[in-house]
Amino acid sequence: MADTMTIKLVFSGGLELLFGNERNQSVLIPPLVPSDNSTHSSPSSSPSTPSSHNDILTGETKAADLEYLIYHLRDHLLKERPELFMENGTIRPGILVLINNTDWELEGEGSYQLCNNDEIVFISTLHGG
Amino acid sequence: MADTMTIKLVFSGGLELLFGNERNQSVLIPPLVPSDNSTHSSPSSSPSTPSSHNDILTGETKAADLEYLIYHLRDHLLKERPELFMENGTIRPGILVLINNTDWELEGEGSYQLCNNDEIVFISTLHGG
Amino acid sequence: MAMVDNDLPQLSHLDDYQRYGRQMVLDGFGLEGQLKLQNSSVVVIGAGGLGCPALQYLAAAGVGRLGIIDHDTVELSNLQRQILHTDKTIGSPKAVSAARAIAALNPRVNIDVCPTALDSSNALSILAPYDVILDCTDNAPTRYLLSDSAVRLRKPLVSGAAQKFDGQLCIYNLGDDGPCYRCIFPKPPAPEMAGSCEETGILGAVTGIIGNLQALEAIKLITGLHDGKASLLLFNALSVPPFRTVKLRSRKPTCAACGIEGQKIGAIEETDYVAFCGGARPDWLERGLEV
Amino acid sequence: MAMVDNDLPQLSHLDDYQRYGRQMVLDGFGLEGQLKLQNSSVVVIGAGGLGCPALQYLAAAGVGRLGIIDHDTVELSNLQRQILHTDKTIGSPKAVSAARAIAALNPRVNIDVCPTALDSSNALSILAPYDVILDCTDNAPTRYLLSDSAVRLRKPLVSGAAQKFDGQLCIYNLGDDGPCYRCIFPKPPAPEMAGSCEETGILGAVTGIIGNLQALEAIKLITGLHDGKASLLLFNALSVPPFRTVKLRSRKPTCAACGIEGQKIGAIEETDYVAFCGGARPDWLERGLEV
Ligand SMILES: [Zn+2]
Ligand SMILES: [Zn+2]
Repeated sequence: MADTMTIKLVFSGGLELLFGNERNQSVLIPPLVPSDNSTHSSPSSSPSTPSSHNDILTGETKAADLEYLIYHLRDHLLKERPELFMENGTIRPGILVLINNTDWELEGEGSYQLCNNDEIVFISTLHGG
Repeated sequence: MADTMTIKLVFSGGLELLFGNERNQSVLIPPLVPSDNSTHSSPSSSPSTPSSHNDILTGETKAADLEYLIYHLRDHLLKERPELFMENGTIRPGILVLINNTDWELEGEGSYQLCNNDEIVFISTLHGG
Repeated sequence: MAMVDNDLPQLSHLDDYQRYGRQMVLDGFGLEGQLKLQNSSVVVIGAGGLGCPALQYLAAAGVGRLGIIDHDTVELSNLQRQILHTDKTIGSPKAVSAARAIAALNPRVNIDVCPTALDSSNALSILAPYDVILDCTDNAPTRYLLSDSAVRLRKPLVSGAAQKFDGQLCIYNLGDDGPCYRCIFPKPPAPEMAGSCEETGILGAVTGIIGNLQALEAIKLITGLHDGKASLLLFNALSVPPFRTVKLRSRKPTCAACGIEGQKIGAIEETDYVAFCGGARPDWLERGLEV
Repeated sequence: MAMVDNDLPQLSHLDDYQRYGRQMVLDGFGLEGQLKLQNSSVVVIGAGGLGCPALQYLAAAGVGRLGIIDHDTVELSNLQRQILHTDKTIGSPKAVSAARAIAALNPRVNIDVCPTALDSSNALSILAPYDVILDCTDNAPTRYLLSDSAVRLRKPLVSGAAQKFDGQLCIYNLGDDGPCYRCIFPKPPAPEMAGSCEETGILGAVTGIIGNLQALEAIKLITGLHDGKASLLLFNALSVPPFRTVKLRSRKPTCAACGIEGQKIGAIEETDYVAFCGGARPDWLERGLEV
């Protein structure tokens, strides 16, 4: 089986405030995840600990995609106010997602399959001037 | 045997004037080159055509390194005034060489072994203000 | 000084050749580029942290006509970054204060001063006379209004934004398939995330860098030096590397603003243009006394 | 207004809390950062394309003392990018013209005006009183002189350069192991490559962006927001991406300027500091008549 993937994360434009005010973080994600995006561990567990494969394999699985990552971040990395990060099962309007410096819409949005060492950026649009 | 390597080149800070005023170029370099850095083809040949392996194998060879690239660029890509590009067998003072966005001194300077898709930047220091 | 009378295009004044000579010698710029600038017009919405440096470099470069739209007045707390205003213009309309400063910098530029709040009733008529629109505003509702108006008027919108140590730069509605602001952010953000409402703080040099880049992009558009592809530039003053360039989607056929009729999803609502919060500024006077 | 009398540090004037409040609320800045700026001094060599925007944002941010070193006088051809000077100050020393402009922007800043040419006989004494040195000059010899002087004085040198559409930014002699200019470029370039000699052209917004970034780096150094690692930022106004950040070597033990005694190679020569060319400027007046 493939190894756990390291996904680099950047939160910017104010979004970092929801994630403990740390702009640069990273998470470990298993290559196979539950199809229903359940992240199978308590919110208090370390964000660096991937869900164990045994947990995952009890239900239907899929290759880890960006949609799963969003649920994973909400459940394990987000520190406050999840409604400012997710809405209706996806990213909240006003947040742009970048996959290796490319607009996620060009990469299939939530269905993009994660690769080891991918850099995913979440930016809130700025309004100041 | 390994394939020919594509090396991406950027000339900046005025150096592009010596290279036909094109900032972004690329060359093909064979994996093995003559140890004496002779580039084995006439200056009028296309810069995209690597020296043929037959030529090379008649003498001593080494893995293609940055030193060889510099000779290759002088012989095949430079359009004028080689003395403004090379001096005493290396790059002229006042030119900084970057290997994939890192100062070449951190990468072994001329002895750095080229890899396929490397980006090598040659910048002349700017003085204006 | 007598001008030579012939049919070829010339700059309006003989000494313009001296004033603009250092940019006219540039490859791809030349007399032609300078004439394009002279015959162009740019409207800058917001004469604050972004607008001040943008106006400064647009005026210095010789853009023929500049519109300045801002209904605020200069306050002491602006001066840390709004470098066209001074202690002496505190209390004056920002549009007037900025106009005076750039007229001193380049008396040849024609300036339209408009100390009016932009709203959905006046936006199209105010923006219509100009070739390029610069979004230098400080709030989300006006950003949506400007984007929707730029789409209606088929003009490029050079958008800058800055907050804390962060900056963003993008040209929306660029050419035939550049996305508009709404293509990327279909709806205004949660009020809680819209930093403009609170006083989140801003480093002056960050607005300076983004405002300068807005002037540069406008000059590239006008002179034909821009490659015509939309990208988003992200800046953080404390990160290494500080700049990141992002490849953006094309215009969306489903976009409520710039999409294709029949394929549009959602509607533009008047409420998008209404500021949803006020917010107090931290009382540093008091904090100063506390320390 | 009465100041509260206690032993804790305070800004010099009560209304400074209002003036600088928008940056004082920033994470990692605060009153402490503002006090550091107030108590700091920066010397800017060159009040031209880079020096003008750098001075502007340093003054606006509240740096306590600014030195302005420039022996040139303002010319019409400067105004396309040197945005502190105006038609009215043509013929005045640039140092005086710039000082007047930033005094209007922030009357609280102490300004030292020095309309003198920097040379090897006066550099150390002119630069010694300041915490940070900004290289905003337009020629190679002065760049070597400034770097060698910064090494002798153990001060960071925030170096900007701009030519045509290109810009470069680097902090030399940073901390314990940041390289000096000579570590990277041991010898002055071929005169033929030194663009300063000829009038190679320059886009104003390019100097604006680099000068702004110099002010930002100085502010980060003073307030402790800089990470202490030297890197080189390359900018090209027409490239996508426009910015590139480069990882640099450490200080070289063999450097003739900052190396270790006994390991140094080569020597610093007085001729390094002598301008080797003059160069004529393209006569746009004449070209204008030709067109
Ligand atoms: Zn759209
Ligand atoms: Zn050194």
